[in-house]
Amino acid sequence: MRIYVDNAATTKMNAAVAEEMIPFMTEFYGNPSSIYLEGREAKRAVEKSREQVAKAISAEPKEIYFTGSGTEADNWAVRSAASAYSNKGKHIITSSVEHHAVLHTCQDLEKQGYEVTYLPVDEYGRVSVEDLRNSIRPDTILVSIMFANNEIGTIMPVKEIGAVCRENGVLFHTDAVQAIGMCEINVEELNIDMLSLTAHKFHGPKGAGALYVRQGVKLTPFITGGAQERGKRAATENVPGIVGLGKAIELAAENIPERQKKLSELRDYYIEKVLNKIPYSRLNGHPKDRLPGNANISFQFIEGEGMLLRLDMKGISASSGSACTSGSLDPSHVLLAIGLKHEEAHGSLRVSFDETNTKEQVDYIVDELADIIELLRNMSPLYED
Amino acid sequence: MRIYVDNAATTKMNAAVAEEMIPFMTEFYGNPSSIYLEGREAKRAVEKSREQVAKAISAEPKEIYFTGSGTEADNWAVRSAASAYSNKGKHIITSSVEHHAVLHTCQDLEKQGYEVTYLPVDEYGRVSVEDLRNSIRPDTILVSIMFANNEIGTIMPVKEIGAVCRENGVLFHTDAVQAIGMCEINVEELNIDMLSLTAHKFHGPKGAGALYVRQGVKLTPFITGGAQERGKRAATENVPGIVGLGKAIELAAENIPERQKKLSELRDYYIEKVLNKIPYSRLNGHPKDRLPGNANISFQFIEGEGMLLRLDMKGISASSGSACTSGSLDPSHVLLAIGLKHEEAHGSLRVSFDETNTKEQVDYIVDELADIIELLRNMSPLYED
Amino acid sequence: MYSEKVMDHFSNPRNVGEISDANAVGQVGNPKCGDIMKIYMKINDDTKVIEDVKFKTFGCGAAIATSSMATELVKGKTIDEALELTNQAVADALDGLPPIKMHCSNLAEEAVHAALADYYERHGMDTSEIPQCTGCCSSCSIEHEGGED
Amino acid sequence: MYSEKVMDHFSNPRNVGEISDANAVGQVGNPKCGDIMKIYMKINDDTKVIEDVKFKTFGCGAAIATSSMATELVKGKTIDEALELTNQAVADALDGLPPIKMHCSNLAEEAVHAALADYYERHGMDTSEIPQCTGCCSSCSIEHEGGED
Ligand SMILES: Cc1ncc(COP(=O)(O)O)c(C=O)c1O
Ligand SMILES: Cc1ncc(COP(=O)(O)O)c(C=O)c1O
Ligand code: FES
Ligand code: FES
Repeated sequence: MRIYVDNAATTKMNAAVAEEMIPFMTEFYGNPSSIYLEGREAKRAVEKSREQVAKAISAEPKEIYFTGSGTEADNWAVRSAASAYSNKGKHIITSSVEHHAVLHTCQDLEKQGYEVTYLPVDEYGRVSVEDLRNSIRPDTILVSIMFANNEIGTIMPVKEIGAVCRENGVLFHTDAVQAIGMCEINVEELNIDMLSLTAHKFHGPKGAGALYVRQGVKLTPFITGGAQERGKRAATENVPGIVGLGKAIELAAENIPERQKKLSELRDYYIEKVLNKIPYSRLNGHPKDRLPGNANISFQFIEGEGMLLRLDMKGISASSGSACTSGSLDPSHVLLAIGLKHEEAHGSLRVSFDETNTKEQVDYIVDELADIIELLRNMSPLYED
Repeated sequence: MRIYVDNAATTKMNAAVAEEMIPFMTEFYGNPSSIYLEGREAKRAVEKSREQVAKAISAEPKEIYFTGSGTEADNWAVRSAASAYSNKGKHIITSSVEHHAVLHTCQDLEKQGYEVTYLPVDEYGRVSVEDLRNSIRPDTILVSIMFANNEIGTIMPVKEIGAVCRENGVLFHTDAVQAIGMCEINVEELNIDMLSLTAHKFHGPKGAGALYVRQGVKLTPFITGGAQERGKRAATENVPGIVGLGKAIELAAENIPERQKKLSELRDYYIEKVLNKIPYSRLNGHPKDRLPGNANISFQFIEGEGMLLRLDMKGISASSGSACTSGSLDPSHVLLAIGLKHEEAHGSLRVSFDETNTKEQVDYIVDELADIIELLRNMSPLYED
Repeated sequence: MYSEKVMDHFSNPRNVGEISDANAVGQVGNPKCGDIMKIYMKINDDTKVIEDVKFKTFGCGAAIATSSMATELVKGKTIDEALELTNQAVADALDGLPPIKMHCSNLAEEAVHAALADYYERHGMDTSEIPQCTGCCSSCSIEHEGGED
Repeated sequence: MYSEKVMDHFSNPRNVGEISDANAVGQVGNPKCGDIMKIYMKINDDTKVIEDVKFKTFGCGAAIATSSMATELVKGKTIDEALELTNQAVADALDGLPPIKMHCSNLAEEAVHAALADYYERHGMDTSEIPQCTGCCSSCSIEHEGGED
């Protein structure tokens, strides 16, 4: 039996989602651009999903564009705003704790002559709305600030950010990849102009994302070719993926308050237990305003990969802010941004729950974790006991 | 019972492909970037697929990059070459019959200061290798010419094109979306530097494509973010899609000569029957050098959509070069490029077979088609009988 | 994508054909755009009632269905009534058209106008009050949905 | 991603700990990079044989496994033999390392060098022949595989 607590990385597909998708793989295989029966069936399925996605965030179906990933949605939003509004200016505001899908895209735009302000965050990982207000200039064309952080779970003051953007007539994009199904999202109330999401983070399929674009916002194509997605996103539609996305978001949006309650109880139980039991540990991210399923804790004197490997050997799947596992030698930019030292950032563990996790699992995780950290510390030249 | 003869638009997924994919949807859901068991399983599956794709085109696994579609692969190849080699020059050569995934991308680059030569084609839809040679300039950085045309099925002189490019030290990209499983492809022998493909055209899943990039060719990321695909294509991998792509291409590459033989017999049987039975009809594309499953025939005096709708009512799914069905009011740019008049281009029918189609189906199609064309001609102000 | 009414009029178009002794004939559209509609009318010179009407259309499913519906709508009407025919009315009578096909209904409206203009001309009447077809419906440049293989 | 040998040495690292009366101690790496290895040796001053060796490592699984393997490889060897230890030899002894982890084996090689340099210094010997660690393995800047959630 394995215990999977890395739901921020990806989630197990809901059986009901797979059930809706499979017929579109094996039976209804038409190309939605075709006018005959098979094509019309496929088209209908795509449009149904568009309605499901729209409903989940209180948008209109025509404001939803399907993509192949959350990353593509982020790239598209940022690059489209940059090119469509370059006549107004070339200044973009984002935060220092964004996902690389936004950060690296902004860095790319810097090379193309755009200017980017990376707002700092406080010790909990939140940008200051005052900072944002002060950073907006006449040539600011986009504010891209994530809804909730994937590493430390901190939820940004999205509503206030949206209001400041609206006041100043600046587009507001939010990467809501981690927030779908975890936070209530109403793009109207929150003044969101563009929003990215990806199905595999809420028990949907991999390879299916979406970008919400408020009607009236200029949108230039990112992937060019055929006239799919009203001429805005070319390529034969990934019909099964889109169908799965629709079903998954419908399920995710259904019972957010219950999910929040259940997951945050489990999370708080875990956090309290770890901080009590394991010395030299600290919680990263905001104690309250955080994703209900996310707990990110740093353990001094140890490096994360060894911890993950030993957890894995005990049947536990979790993630770390360690450089060694994330494909870069630098430790997490998010942990550094909230003020951790490099060596602290290297030894952190992110546990992210879904509704199938239990207290018994948490008990087991914490027991094993305590042993593993003890063992690694005894091996560490940084730890003097 | 329906008769599906639009395999150039998309194909029915092979049951064996679905069978390999489904476990990666329902059971093995890990993120390939994760180091624990679930992640390693996913990673292994992705790498297996990379080997399958490489083998099918005689490339190395490390030369394969997964994408979300053929369109993305085309965009990536063209845009990457343009930006990575812009210090050498800003001239690109392509053909007038490329898919919009290449054409619209080239047009986009023209707005960014690149110069594009659109090589004309002969009456069969082939570029002239002499034309190509004469068009290459010192500042030419890319030749992008499709392997086989999706509308009229004409196969380009790929080997000769590759040789000319190699001689002149110019990169050669080919959109092989229609050719996989239909033509033997060896990127070494054909001097191909980059090649695009998409799984749903050969009985694989929608939403999964790949780009082959010869080792040593500079590649800049198109979708930026995480370090997936060796830092070249960000986004959580569509593991089931990639698994399906691998299996599908393995099957597609297995028995190309038999498939060619079987499909071209059926195709020629259909073509002969139609041309004999229906007056004022002509074959579009090359009589011999064409995709084994593709038949594209124009019928004078009628417009294609009505024909498709009536075929659909008779249970037949096919495609047309008609504007009305392709999302643009202009008729197919390919049919115009081979010299058809607008009204001729409007009335053409593309039938594309796979191995499940039969002579009996062809007989039925031709009978129904003859009646339908008669009926539409009698309704047409252009037809004087 | 098409309503049942559209499919009905497409599959069984009413009034297809020509009228050999028509006294009003109009043709609009352009093979370049992929739509041509030719309409024949037999108008009673006294009552100005359109007693018979036939059409021939080269065009998509929507073009054929709107041709059929438009001829049904003007048959038995007076010229003045027929002049009030709008593309919206034709589309409504068909329970709507997909947005990208709305321009096809222009074809029918314009063909009716063209035939009536022909009748006016034959009778030396002033045709300026009849909106004229530009040869290709203005909506030809609208953006369309749907992809490409 | 790791070989069985790597996983074995990671799970059951040999020679973990400190030597209180070590006469050669080296530490390399840098918490910024996420790797620090400290190595203790007890070297026989007459025979120059490394009679005992222990390590402490802050680092990834590969860093721990290479530390363990490197100590195994130098134990019982003379200084001259130990100086010939290469990161490739350590990696080979572990049945290979993933390409992105090859640099971790530098850490072990450099730690051994650092300890031997310490021994040389304590004995007033010339350390210039011993390649020195730069404080952070040169491969720190190599490109890595793998994504991000
Ligand atoms: C020749 C050609 N290139 C590119 C594409 C684009 O592939 P996809 O729709 O999978 O993006 C297609 C088919 O759609 C095609 O036929
Ligand atoms: C906050 C955030 N943004 C964007 C992404 C990118 O999503 P995908 O990997 O589906 O492209 C992720 C996760 O990977 C994420 O957590
Ligand atoms: S007549 Fe061409 S779209 Fe209707
Ligand atoms: S010690 Fe960090 S990657 Fe090995």
